[in-house]
Amino acid sequence: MTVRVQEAPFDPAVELDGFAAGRTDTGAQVTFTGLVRGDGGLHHMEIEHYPGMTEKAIAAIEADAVRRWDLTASLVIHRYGRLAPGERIMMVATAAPHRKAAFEAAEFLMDYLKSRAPFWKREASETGAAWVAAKDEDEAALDRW
Amino acid sequence: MTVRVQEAPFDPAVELDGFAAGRTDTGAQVTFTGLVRGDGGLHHMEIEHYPGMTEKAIAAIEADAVRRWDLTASLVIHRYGRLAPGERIMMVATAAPHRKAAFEAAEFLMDYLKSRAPFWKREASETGAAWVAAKDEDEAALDRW
Amino acid sequence: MIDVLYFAWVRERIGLPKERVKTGAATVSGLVDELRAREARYEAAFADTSALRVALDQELADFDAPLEGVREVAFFPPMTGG
Amino acid sequence: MIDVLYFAWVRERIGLPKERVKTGAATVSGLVDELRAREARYEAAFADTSALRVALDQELADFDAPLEGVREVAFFPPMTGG
Repeated sequence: MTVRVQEAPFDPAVELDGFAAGRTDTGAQVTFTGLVRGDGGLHHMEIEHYPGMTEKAIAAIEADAVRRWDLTASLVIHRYGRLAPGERIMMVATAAPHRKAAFEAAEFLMDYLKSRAPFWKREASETGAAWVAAKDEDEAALDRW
Repeated sequence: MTVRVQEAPFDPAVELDGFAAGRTDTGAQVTFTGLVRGDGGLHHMEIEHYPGMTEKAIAAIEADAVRRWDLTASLVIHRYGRLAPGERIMMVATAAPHRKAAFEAAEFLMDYLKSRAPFWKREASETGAAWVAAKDEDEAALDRW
Repeated sequence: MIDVLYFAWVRERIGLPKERVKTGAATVSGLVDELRAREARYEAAFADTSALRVALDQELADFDAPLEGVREVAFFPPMTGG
Repeated sequence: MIDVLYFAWVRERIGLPKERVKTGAATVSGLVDELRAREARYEAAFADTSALRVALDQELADFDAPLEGVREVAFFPPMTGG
């Protein structure tokens, strides 16, 4: 279980290099990477977070995933600060003996990170900047777990 | 859309390097990697396939995924031949504007590759070798699509 | 005395990220009422608490949660991470 | 003449990966009956066709599919890829 909250970019290839490496009890690895889309003339995005709480909230979500599924490894990295279109915002990775657990745990982590980790996105375009509103569908996504 | 069927190992980091790169319409990337587990004293695995049909079957599955979901990129790599515990068997990657499509398409690809692409696994241990039997649950997994 | 933190548009409306507040409120709602009574910018930030979330000592909580023993209260909009 | 391919344990039981077969069968099932009548190793491979899959010209098909115009028939167990 690894949690990192950072301003700097990250490289999924480097992060995955040692992920669940040298183990022979892992049959499945799933990764999710979230990127900044350039929709609607987005110039850049700023992500604010709550230092201290952020790490604790993500660790609690990850611990919940480990309780629910048979995982051999998990990883969450989330950036804050200023990000341009095309940049990576965050990634999660899960490893498990079987694919179902790896997929479900990765989706669970994503759904909870969206709505329960203290990050707030602000989108800036030529015409101004606005805080991204939470989506009902993101809150509803938690109901399936 | 990329399909590769090969005996040689592959490096997911290299494969992902140019995957959906330089695009700003992609908000989500999902990867799945399948590895050889060392369960029950497995010494190695051999994967047989049906050259010619394999590529066509995977391309058809991938085309079906592209019809069903709004994807900006997809990739399937599957190995054949002899593989040791810990080695990567295959990977799929999907890219989409939103996470739901990327996750669902990756799971769809996996479910169909399991049961509809002409690969057969044979497991060898100290005590002998045996063909892996198809699981009812893998066939049942297709019902949700 | 309690540390009160504001994030995202709550921070922008109130105009500061953090302040020390002397409060006799028993619950989060009581603290919100005290803050709202202060100035228009607080009233603007707390106009609709259904659009807000609160954390007590860095754990998500409800607005009727007691404040006793709490050292840090944070107010912010629904999260939009991921 | 038709190319008939065998994979996995079907290949092992029959003892070869591919052969050219002269057949008058109208359907896959008819071809299976002809092969089964040949020798014990074919009978062993085709004992339970519910445990087998068939592809015609590299597309999955049913056992009652017609053989007319087909150049390549492949028999194999359910796939176990991924």
